[in-house]
Amino acid sequence: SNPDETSESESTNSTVEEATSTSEPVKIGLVAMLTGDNPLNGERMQQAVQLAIDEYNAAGGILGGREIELLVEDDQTLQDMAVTCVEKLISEEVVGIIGPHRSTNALAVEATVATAGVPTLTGGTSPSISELGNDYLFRIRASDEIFASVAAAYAVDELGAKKIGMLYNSDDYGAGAEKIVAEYCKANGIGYVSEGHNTGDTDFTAQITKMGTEGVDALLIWTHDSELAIHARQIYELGLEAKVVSSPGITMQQVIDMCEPEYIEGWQGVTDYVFTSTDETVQEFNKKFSEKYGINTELYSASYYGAALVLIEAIEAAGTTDRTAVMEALKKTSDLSAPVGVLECDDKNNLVHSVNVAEIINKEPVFIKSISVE
Amino acid sequence: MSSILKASNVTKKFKGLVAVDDLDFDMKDNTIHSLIGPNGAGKTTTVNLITGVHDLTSGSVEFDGKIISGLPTYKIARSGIGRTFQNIKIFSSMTVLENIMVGGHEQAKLGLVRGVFDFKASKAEEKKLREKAEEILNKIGMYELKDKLMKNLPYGRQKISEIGRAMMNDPILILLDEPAAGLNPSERAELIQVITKTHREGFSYFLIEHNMDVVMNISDYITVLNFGRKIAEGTPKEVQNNEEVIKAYLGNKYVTKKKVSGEV
Amino acid sequence: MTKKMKIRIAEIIILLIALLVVPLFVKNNYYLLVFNRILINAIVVLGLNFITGLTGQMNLGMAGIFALGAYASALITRYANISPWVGLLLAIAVGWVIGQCLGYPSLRVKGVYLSLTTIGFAEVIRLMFSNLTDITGGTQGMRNIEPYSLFGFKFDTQGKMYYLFFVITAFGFFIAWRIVYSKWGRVFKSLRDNAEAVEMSGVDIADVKIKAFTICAIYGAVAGALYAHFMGYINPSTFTIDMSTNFVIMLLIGGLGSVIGNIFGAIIVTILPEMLRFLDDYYLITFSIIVLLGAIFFPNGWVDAVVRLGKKTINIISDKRAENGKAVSR
Amino acid sequence: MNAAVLVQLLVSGLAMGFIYALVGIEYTLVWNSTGLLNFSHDKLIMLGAYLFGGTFVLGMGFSNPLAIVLAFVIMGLIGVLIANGIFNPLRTMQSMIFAVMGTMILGRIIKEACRLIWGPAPFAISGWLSGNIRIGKISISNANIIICLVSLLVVIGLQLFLNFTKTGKAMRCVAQNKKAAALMGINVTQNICITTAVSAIICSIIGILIIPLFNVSTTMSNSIGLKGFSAGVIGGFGYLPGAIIGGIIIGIVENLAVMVLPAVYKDVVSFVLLILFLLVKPTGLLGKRA
Amino acid sequence: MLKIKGIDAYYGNVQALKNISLEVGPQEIVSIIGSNGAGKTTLMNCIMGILPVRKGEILYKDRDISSMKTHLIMRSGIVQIPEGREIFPNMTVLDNMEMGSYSVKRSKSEMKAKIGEMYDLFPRLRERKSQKAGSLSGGEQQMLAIVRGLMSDPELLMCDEPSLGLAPVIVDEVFDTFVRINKEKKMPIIVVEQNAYIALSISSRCYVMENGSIRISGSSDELIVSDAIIKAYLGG
Ligand SMILES: Nc1ncnc2c1ncn2[C@@H]1O[C@H](COP(=O)(O)OP(=O)(O)OP(=O)(O)O)[C@@H](O)[C@H]1O
Ligand SMILES: Nc1ncnc2c1ncn2[C@@H]1O[C@H](COP(=O)(O)OP(=O)(O)OP(=O)(O)O)[C@@H](O)[C@H]1O
Ligand SMILES: [Mg+2]
Ligand SMILES: [Mg+2]
Repeated sequence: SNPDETSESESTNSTVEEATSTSEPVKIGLVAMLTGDNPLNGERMQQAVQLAIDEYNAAGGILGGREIELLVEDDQTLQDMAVTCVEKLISEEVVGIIGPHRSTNALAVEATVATAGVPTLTGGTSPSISELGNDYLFRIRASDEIFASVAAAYAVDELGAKKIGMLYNSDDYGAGAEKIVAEYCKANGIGYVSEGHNTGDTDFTAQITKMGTEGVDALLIWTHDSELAIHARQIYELGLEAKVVSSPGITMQQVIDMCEPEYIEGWQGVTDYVFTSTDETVQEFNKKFSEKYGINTELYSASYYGAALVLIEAIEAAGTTDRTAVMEALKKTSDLSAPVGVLECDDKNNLVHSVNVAEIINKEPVFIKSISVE
Repeated sequence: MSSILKASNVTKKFKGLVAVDDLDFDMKDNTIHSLIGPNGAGKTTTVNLITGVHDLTSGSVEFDGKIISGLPTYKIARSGIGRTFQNIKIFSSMTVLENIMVGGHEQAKLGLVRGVFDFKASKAEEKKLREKAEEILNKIGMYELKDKLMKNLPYGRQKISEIGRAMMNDPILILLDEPAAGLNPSERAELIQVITKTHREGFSYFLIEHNMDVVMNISDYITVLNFGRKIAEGTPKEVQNNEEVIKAYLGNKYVTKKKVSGEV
Repeated sequence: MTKKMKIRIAEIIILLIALLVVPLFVKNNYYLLVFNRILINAIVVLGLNFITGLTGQMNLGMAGIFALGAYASALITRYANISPWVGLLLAIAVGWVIGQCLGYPSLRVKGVYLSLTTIGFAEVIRLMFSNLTDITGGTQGMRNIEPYSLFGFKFDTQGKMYYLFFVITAFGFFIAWRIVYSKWGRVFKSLRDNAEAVEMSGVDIADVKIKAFTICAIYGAVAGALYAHFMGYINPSTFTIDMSTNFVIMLLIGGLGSVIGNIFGAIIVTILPEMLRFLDDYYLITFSIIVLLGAIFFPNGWVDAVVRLGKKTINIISDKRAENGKAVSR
Repeated sequence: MNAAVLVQLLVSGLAMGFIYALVGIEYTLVWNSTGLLNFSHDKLIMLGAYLFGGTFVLGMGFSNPLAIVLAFVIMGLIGVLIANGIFNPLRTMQSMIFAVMGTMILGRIIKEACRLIWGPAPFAISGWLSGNIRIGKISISNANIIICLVSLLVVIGLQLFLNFTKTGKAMRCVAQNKKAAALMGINVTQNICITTAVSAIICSIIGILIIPLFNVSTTMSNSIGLKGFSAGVIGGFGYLPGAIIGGIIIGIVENLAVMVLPAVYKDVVSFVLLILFLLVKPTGLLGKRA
Repeated sequence: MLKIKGIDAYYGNVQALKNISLEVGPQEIVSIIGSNGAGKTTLMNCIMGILPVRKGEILYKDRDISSMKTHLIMRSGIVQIPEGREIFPNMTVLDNMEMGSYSVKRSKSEMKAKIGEMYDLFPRLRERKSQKAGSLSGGEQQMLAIVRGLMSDPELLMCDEPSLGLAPVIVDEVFDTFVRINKEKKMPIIVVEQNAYIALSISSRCYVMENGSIRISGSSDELIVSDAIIKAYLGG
């Protein structure tokens, strides 16, 4: 009704059209934590996404020969920074955004991406993300719900646990998993105790000792890299005898490297991704990645490589850089093979539906099996 | 004459050390009363006891007919006592005028909220405060320095400014702790003028000073301390002829000097 | 003096008008978002100025106050299902309470001890919010915090919020200005130099210190409340020591005690890292180095440094002119 | 909970306590001799660990003793740099806020620099002080035992140094009145350099000792920085042995608190303890602050 | 001994000393008087290198010390007893005194003897030897400052208002001591004093400062009877 508004939307439309007709690069944004407390994860994200984009560009680009350009912004793992980065990328007219990683950051940017209508692919694993009903927010890792219930089921069914002890980080990542495991144990009549810790804690004696006195026979640990490594040492030193199933971190080189072999021998980890999997896609990806960067792949690189693949394929499928069209194409994703498994978008915008279990044998994560959940 | 400041059996102990020992004195209204004595005799401690900086070990202090010992410093100040400090205490990063005006903070009654929103009242109040401060600066001969930063003033000026700050709070009694230290003879004369003039206008002074020119010239009455105890009191004439005071405090040279100049 | 004041006031009015029309020209949400963050930060710094700038006590717990404001407003809007404006009032009340509570330790502990107390306070607040999961949603944070609305008009875009925050910040600026340049500001400042002398002037320093802390906390809590409704999502992990430190950096860069400086400090510290983003990996370290050098070389704040530089050049120019004039007359 | 658990908690608390103590000692040293607080101190600890582990052991393959010595040398030099570049210019400014903020910003710079130099990946040094001792059901790691010994040595050494050597006494003078110290013939600038260098070296000692416990990462010392500071305050700031008492108290109280409170409130307990101490007894347990 | 040639010094942009020249011979007591803010303390600070000199030179034993560091100037033998005491408040009286001899090496017994000598000068300090210096009375602090300055056996002593806050009888003693030390140890002394009468009576020569420059200088015997001086500085 407002003449100003119409002319405005027209003008934006025309710029988009213009862009299509010329062979300007297609812009994709990445929000990663390059500084702050978790810079390693951010670096892996960036490396993987860049790798995917380089491959497409080397193969002649997309949408009939257009280059893909990656715009990277650092969110320091802070929520307001994540929002700032997303707004910045939106204003730079990216077609889609990869990241931000943490669930909290994904939740923080959720409203912004919905209003702006820009497809966003996050690796935040909190179950609440799929409850948002946000059409534009996609998830390229399995939900914690899946991870945690697989871990609990694995401990009970395969390891024969009678009483499960859970050590979890009190942030949304660990606390979310804790809730699921607690429900699982209650539903299945399994004994259960849990103790939390905060990010940055360095001494878990009290929690571990408590697990010992409670007599748990399987231990679930849900926390971030450095806390996980310290847990491994202290569990070993305190002589707690229990089977351990851990959050994905334990399958990652950087965590394994921080432990002496005996600390984690025989630990199991549930993860999106194990680079020792015999799966062809995984092997190929690991080869490409380690050739370029000289390191093995882990879940951040694998997940976000997958994210880049889906987004680029969706743009290609949509045949345009129009964000809504890309969003719709993303929703139609199916049967796309990526290192983290076969990607298929469900009605809650989840793309990944399987998790792997790996066992650490002599500091090497050995792929045991892949479990699919519908 | 009624008494304005009265100390009865005032004692102060620092751990083992008795700094003020059973001190009694009675300062009359509208006088200049001096407290002298050797270094470490307990003079500054006495002033700190009067103003509530230290708690009394025993005894009591009475001001204007009311017991003030035990009250917090700010209440004592509000009851009408101002003071200066031996080791100057100034607001070094503020201007001279601001320094003086802080002294009048309590006199300006406007609260925070009204101060923000009532433009007229706050402006009027500020103006009143400023004018009063300027008037006082005039009195102590520092008007020209009013916009200078306090820390850039020489020591002597900083000392005198403290008297001005004390006056802002409309005290009846001002306690001066060695005001003349660091002043040269002509400046000292100025100081004496400031004190005597304001004394005539109604301020009473309780004075600690090592400079006998100042003390003997302007005091109405003198109390002498040594090792925390009162060893003598009386008019300047009486005190400077007291054998014990001469021995403990004034020294023989003082007597000879006085003799030479024929004042005794 | 009065003439100077008039020029100042004129300057401020021009600045206000310029800032008011910003959204008419800036259509970029990113810029508006950064402006909004500046406005919120500015409110915090205006408050912090009373404690750290004027009375000279190091408050490193601003993030805790900010968090309390944010959560108070978000929680009451959520659970009592009432307008965020009531949340804002609650934040003011909360600020008042914190001020009274934090003011008390400031009577007993000074200097670095106080900064430590305030850090401890902020950490305790943060950990409480993270772990009181049932009420605050814990580390999941609180989502869908309603935006402000007025007579049915919703402040739900960056542009609209800009106006709202602008008005509130301007009001906050006005109050801060009035207080700082009144007898209260003067007595706050004098406390920094020598508390005993202030007390001897009949001032109840306990009362004054608590007043300063209360003003500071109210500003902090109000800013926190605005932040909650601005972001729509809050999470305890935002309110860290790093955040408190940032506020103090803003204060330093603006210049301790200067109200206009507060605003510029907030502007510089919020915008500078954004402007340095082109340096990629090096942007944060560059920013920190710039700030450190600033603290060493412009101890009175950048605003003061610029003003001085300006005056110097004007002086040089006018000197030159005078010389030229002389030369001509000769 | 049985007795063995209690003893285990006490022992681990004691072990953590000594780490806090060592950190507190270092804070106290700088405070005593420069009148400044070094808030970049946790980052210096991290830097020490990176230099030792990242550069000298893993990067250059030196033997551990050589690596330690080299780390000390470099950290000492960095200390001198900090003294000249930051402490000396900032200490004379109108407010101590500048010095505090200066060191805080310095901490950020060090953190970023470490990330840029050594990369974002955390790492461990295999075999370095690892292993633990078990006595019955009680376990304590070797690193912790060494930390206890070292902190005692450091306290005794510093105490002797400060009270019985001229340089040590000069440090105290410099902290109290720099102008007068210069008038006594004390080289103030040099003195501050020495202090900062010594404190940087102590930081690297801490960093090197905690590697087996926390590994090397940019966040390795985040929690111990503040707790160490609290240890200093609780024990009585300015009094070195106090830091040990304070550290032990925090370590034990926060571990025992887990018996009655959820473990996530561990940090809350230590900060509440700190605030209570500041309010009730600001001089600390053993302090005699003027 | 000490020769100052035309020095200028500034606080920021404000010139505090203007072309000051001054001389102190061996074994001489020189006094400097002048009103508040004349620049006396500033001059002392310039000699000690606390405030940088912009122009001119300061020769001590024919060596230019105008750009030397404070502690080196002190070690070359010049000791300043600073205005406002500047003691170390948190150290004991004894520690303060020991710090006074930081720059000289002494054996334990020599140190003890020296400290004993100083206690004899001010017996009050002996009574207070293990008290924190910060809690001393003003005059006691002044005594401590004087004693601390004497501890290092200076070759040239500069006292900035040594009589500040001292009781009359002590003031007399202090100046007697200065005269005695000057005679016994042949130590030149510069005294800055507000108490112009005493200053003039113990010194051989005197400089009168005003607004950052030296206005009058001459022998003390002459100045003490000069009308201008009596009027301005002796309260005549
Ligand atoms: N806080 C304290 N602790 C211990 N002793 C103290 C304290 N304050 C003062 N004293 C001692 O009490 C005595 C009296 O001190 P006071 O300052 O009252 O002396 P005074 O008469 O003012 O001397 P002066 O003329 O030198 O200023 C001194 O010997 C001093 O050392
Ligand atoms: N730190 C400073 N910054 C700026 N100006 C200063 C500073 N210190 C002193 N001044 C100014 O320098 C001038 C000389 O001061 P100085 O202290 O040398 O005087 P003085 O003769 O020692 O006086 P007094 O007898 O009071 O000690 C004074 O006008 C004073 O205002
Ligand atoms: Mg006294
Ligand atoms: Mg002087």
